Amino acid sequence: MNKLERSQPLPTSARISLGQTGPSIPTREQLSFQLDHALARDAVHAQLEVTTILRGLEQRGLRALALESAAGDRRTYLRRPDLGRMLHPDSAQILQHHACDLAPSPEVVFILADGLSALAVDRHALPLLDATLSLLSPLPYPQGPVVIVTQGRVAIGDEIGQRLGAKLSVLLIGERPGLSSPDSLGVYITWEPRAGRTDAERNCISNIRAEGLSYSDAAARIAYYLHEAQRLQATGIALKDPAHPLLSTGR
Amino acid sequence: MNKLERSQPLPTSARISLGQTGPSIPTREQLSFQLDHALARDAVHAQLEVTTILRGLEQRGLRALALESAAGDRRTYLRRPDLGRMLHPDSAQILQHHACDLAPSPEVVFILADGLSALAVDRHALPLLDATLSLLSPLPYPQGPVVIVTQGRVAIGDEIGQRLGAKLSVLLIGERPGLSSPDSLGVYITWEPRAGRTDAERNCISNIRAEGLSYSDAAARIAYYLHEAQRLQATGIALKDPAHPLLSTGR
Amino acid sequence: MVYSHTVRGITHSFADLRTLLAKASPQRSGDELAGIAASGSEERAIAQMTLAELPLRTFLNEAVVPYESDDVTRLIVDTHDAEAFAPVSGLSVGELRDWLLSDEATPIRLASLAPGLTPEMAAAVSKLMRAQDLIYVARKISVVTRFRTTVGLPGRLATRLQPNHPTDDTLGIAASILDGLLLGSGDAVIGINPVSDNPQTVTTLLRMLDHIRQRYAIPTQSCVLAHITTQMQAMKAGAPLDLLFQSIAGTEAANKSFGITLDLLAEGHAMARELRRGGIENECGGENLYYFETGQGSALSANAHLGSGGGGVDQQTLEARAYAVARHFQPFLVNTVVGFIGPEYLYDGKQIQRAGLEDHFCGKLLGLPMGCDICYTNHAEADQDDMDALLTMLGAAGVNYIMGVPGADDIMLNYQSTSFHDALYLRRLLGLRHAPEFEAWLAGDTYCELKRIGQPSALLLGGAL
Amino acid sequence: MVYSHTVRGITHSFADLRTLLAKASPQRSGDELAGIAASGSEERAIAQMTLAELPLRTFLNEAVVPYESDDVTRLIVDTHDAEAFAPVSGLSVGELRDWLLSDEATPIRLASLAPGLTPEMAAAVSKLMRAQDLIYVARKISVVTRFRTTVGLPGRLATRLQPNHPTDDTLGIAASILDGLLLGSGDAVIGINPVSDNPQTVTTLLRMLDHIRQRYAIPTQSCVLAHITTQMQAMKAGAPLDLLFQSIAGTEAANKSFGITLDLLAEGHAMARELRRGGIENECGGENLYYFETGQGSALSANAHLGSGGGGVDQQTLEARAYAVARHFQPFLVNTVVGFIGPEYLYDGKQIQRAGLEDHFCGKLLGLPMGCDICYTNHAEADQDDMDALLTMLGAAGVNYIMGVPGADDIMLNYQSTSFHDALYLRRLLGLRHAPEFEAWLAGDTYCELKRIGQPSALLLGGAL
Ligand code: B12
Ligand code: B12
Repeated sequence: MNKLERSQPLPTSARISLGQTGPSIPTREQLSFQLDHALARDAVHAQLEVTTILRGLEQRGLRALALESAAGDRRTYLRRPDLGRMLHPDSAQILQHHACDLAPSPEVVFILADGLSALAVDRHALPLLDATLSLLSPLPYPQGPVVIVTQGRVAIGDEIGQRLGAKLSVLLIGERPGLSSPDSLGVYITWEPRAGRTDAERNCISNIRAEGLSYSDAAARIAYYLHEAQRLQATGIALKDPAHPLLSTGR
Repeated sequence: MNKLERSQPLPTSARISLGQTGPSIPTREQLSFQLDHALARDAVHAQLEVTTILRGLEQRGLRALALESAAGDRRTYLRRPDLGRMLHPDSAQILQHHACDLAPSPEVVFILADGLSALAVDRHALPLLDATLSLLSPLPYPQGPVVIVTQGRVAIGDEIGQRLGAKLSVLLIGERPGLSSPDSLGVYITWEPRAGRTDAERNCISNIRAEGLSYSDAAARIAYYLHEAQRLQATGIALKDPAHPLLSTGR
Repeated sequence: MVYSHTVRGITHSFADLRTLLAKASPQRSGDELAGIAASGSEERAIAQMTLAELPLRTFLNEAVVPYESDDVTRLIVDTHDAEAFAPVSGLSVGELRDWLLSDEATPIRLASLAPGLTPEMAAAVSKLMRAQDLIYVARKISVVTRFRTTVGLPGRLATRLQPNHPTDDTLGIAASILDGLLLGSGDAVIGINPVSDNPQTVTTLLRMLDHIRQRYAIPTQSCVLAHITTQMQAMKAGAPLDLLFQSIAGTEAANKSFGITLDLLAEGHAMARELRRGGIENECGGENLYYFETGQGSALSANAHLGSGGGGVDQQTLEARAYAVARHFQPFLVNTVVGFIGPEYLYDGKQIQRAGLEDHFCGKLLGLPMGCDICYTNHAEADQDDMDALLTMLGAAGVNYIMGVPGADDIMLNYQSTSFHDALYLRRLLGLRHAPEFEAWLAGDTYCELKRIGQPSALLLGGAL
Repeated sequence: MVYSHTVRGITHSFADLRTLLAKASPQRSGDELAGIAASGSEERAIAQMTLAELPLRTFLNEAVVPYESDDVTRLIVDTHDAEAFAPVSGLSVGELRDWLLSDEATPIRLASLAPGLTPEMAAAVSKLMRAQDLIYVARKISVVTRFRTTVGLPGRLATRLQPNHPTDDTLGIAASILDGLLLGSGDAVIGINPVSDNPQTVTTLLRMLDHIRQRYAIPTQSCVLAHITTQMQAMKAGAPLDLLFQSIAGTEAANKSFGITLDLLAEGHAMARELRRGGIENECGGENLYYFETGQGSALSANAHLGSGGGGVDQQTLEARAYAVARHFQPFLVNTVVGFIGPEYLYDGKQIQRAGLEDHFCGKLLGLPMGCDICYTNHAEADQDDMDALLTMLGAAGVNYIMGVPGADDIMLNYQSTSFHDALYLRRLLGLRHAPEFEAWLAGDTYCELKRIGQPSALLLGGAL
């Protein structure tokens, strides 16, 4: 059996150095994989702690709104991404109502969507929001209410941004749970979020979690993108990730 | 390609002489197989024409009772054979009621159960019953009501026979639909039908349909079994099929 | 005994071996029907971890079906070969998986281990194995049996030609036999399921098969799959019986519901042996006489699946126990008719595939000449694509033989099996050859003659029918 | 044009080719989501019968996505090779299936047919084929491409080593690379998906891969799977890029949602060609430069699946159209990432398996060097057993390469692919060998040295990082 020596812990959670029995993965590793799979599958079905998040936002003095997509429940959500990309009529009305009260239209709207991992949002959304807002503070432009949306897909940010007349949306969403990472958060930034935007017209920051990108690195990238988007009046493939925070080599 | 010559139609509906393309079945045969599969799957879900059968029995001057198993619907029936083997409480009560009025207890009870092919019972149960009763006529012993039971399995005959106090049950049931035979009927004959009987304690006559066993042959076998069962006071492995009607060679 | 395991700080317990085995079993509708399945994939994974740590010796001390009340258990315990078991006696179930997959486990060592394993051990380790593990280990094992052909040699695939007919019509049957022979089917056995349960029918059909076999010098064996008692009556009446058939199951009660006992099986075996038929050049004649069929779910279907404490035993473990019955009689062929009964035991293509691989693996591991009837019914959620997947996997796993049914459609048993063509596909894809005796026959003159005759009726000419 | 067919006395009609193809497609959640699937298996079977009778020429006259509004259609129509098509020009779709399976269809004839077939023809015929047909025909076709290794030779299986990391940490990535190399992975490509979409990251990672490759004389090629525009910026900055990567789809609109056009792909190709890297002894360097990824459902997921009359096109046909984009650029590798997106397009293991076999078959038939990322996500109804089935079937079908991910768990992309071990299993089971150059390297001294080093950090030593 070829095995990596592990004199020092490696900066990776990859399943390396599993050993071999014949051509195969040894029983111990095989079974822990099976358990992780069971847990990851359950993670998909976790519910967002909306009230806790609302309370957290309130404590921070941020206006907030809790909405729902048209998907209704998890079963439907999984099979009908189209419904996860649009607001439930009731939610759309609430938002419309809210938008009328907003003058001027916000420059940026932050959106928290459960996506495929409510856990990711439960754990990382508020700390990341804190890190981001502290970088941006004082906010040089009006910010809309923080919108929480359940059973949401990435593109639901377009409808929300449009209804609020926002110039930019920053959507924090739970990425699909991995076998070893049930709580990975992604951020999607869209200039002039409007229904019909393609993914080529947004930028993405991914893998925000303990073993992934840190809050401060992620916040720095968000700030960079917001700045550049306003300069270029665009997001998407024309706009690349900042070079710094540079790649870490080791840690 | 090796192909059988078919100078005269063969006495088989088997899918022989399909031809070959490379190692495989030619497209035409492959697609008709697919269509037959779709139709056979639908056949499983057909509903028994209970009123038509009841009317037919009435016309013949036979007392009849329509009951239901505990399985309720087809979906449940397919997953819960245990429920298909027992009467629904309401049906059990009806039957119990009926049994009290019967004196003396019947020697034989005929039961028609949809089983896995309602179509088989719709098509063949009454003609087979006619053929059988005409062979047995005049009936030398009291006969119970003809019991129709939906969502029934073979062993439900044991509960029915027991509740009626019958000495013998003759259960006509739809066999699972085949790709080319959606309407095959089976007959199961049980001496002293009582809950807990095993299949080793019954006899079976199978494949009653146009391409299979004829009504008259099947009726002759039923009559033989009834006769022998009364002589031996048993059914099951001790009792073998009659040698005649002999094997057909050709037709 | 209670079995516990602590995962990430939480301790999980399973009341007894029977329960642990059931909860560790991959999902299947039959275990759900019996109310003994794991509640979900997390509980299943934890049960598997618990099972992995269980010493194999445990199985020698705790029976899943009581010794006192079940003759299959008695057979298993009383015939256990401690010497063969010795090399793995110190291992846990999980370590047995590791060992089986390792290069230590050579074909020879695997073969000599077989009598040392109980069916419950085989079932247990299979529950920890992925599909690829079941394929890979099975492939290492070859179980070779002989009658007129040699079946199970590495790189070979045989087929049972299954020419059933809804009225046992001899000409109809002959048509299917001819079709099959022309497509190279039949080296494992030509086996007819008779629709009528009658000794005379059995005798007539056996005579017909024997006539065809002799007339065209076909190196194969015949079988008529009536109840064993019917076949025994036919033997008494002088029927030329090659292989003796019976369906068997994993508990005494289930066998009883099939109308058989171990004694009856022994009696039938002795009778068939007396006939002294077959045998490769008569050297081994009489050693491999039985053709057994099994399939997950048959015990539960007869409400005969109960074990220790009156609770249900999972259907895969019971299936492996049926193999203990089989191996006692050194069968020529064992066939797991995997998707035959219906969705109440194996719900869909996925469950059928998994069960087929498990059965093939467990059977081989226990030393049996396993074939598989890769099949489904029209009330199950399965289709030809599912069968192709299982067919291809079992081919790669080295299955001894598969079925050959005209166009895959059994017009009497009402289910879909593998067609003559399916075997052609598998042979070409994986370079698998016929049983050697049959291969030689296919290249010879009588086969050419057969190809020329064209008419099924010619097969019957001169027969004493 | 309306297409009709009469079955058992009843005439069934389908509004146009697009509708007919969708209704004839095997069941899949994506087509149900799009509202274009057959209503049940009876309608599906009838659509298949109708499709079987359709002359192949029909596809040259009726576009499923309009020529005027879609550059993929224009590419297909404008580059169609009428001469190559000639041998089958008189056949119907059903007859094409018969021909493909027949012994007439030799590897050489199949290869020369490729440019004569449109993706829609390939998709159509695949819809009439069982899993075994898809396997058997694909197995007859070999598509060989070359960079530093030769991939796609019969009897060979290569792997992409995929050492992703959630922060692009070089040491973390090196650890996965070393693990993979020690298990014999990486002869198709060592390809990293970077988490950050930044030209400098891409450059750093490409330098690192190039360093390791040169230091240990590994005959392979590297790739960093950022957006093509990011890779192009990296090339401008002097990054040592071997293979150019891009995800592609089957409609102009879907490609637009990916931020690409055919022109951009051509531009990138020209840039990469300029680098004049790789090439077996420099003979064929520069011919096979692209690494493309595809997967059923990506067009629908971008709401870019609409065709003639504004109606939806089925996802399998659109997938085959992506192969038309791919073959225009003579890629080194094409990878269908079959279960990657999720259950809304391929619901469960069964649908993933079927799609994987279809994609591999259609790609090969169209002349592409197909690999498959045999994979699933945690929100789909699938597990390792399903992957083992697809793995075994694709191995038997002669897939050019599969993925190698540590323990099958991609810790950045969050899905399960095939592990390094899975390739070992498949190689042993089916006797498949590495790409010849890599095979030689595995037997040589530098590989021994690599085995000794033990520490991933050693891989990075001396690198310009
Ligand atoms: C499915 C099946 C089985 C299954 C039954 C399990 C189950 N849950 O269904 C299994 C594989 C266990 C089985 C076993 C046997 N079967 Co069976 N089986 C069938 C089959 C293919 C379909 C039956 C059906 O559709 N039933 C309708 C549904 C609605 O009934 P059910 O309540 O769900 O299921 C019950 C019946 O199927 C019954 N049953 C099944 N087989 C037999 C056989 C006999 C003799 C009896 C009395 C009852 C019986 O047992 C089930 C549970 O109670 C028929 C062929 C056909 N075309 O019908 C052969 C068939 C009925 N079986 C047959 C035989 C010979 C046997 C065996 C005796 C073979 C053997 N040598 O061991 C064994 C043992 C039977 C027993 N005594 O228990 C013969 C009967 C011939 C005859 N005239 O007596 C048939 C006609 C097939 C054949 N020609 O070979 N069988
Ligand atoms: C699934 C997925 C895809 C799917 C999306 C289809 C779908 N319906 O989900 C497919 C295969 C089509 C895809 C394609 C690409 N992807 Co992608 N994808 C992912 C993945 C694995 C999961 C995303 C997720 O969980 N979303 C959450 C759910 C709830 O969102 P959703 O609304 O259901 O799905 C939307 C998002 O997934 C979004 N999306 C997916 N990928 C990308 C990439 C970019 C740049 C953007 C803006 C949006 C986007 O598109 C979906 C439909 O709107 C992530 C990795 C990760 N850990 O998150 C990479 C990831 C987001 N993709 C990535 C890349 C690079 C791409 C490509 C640009 C690759 C290429 N060179 O072509 C293409 C094109 C993307 C585009 N512009 O459309 C990178 C982004 C890197 C970055 N920082 O910009 C990631 C992080 C993976 C990686 N490191 O390589 N992807």
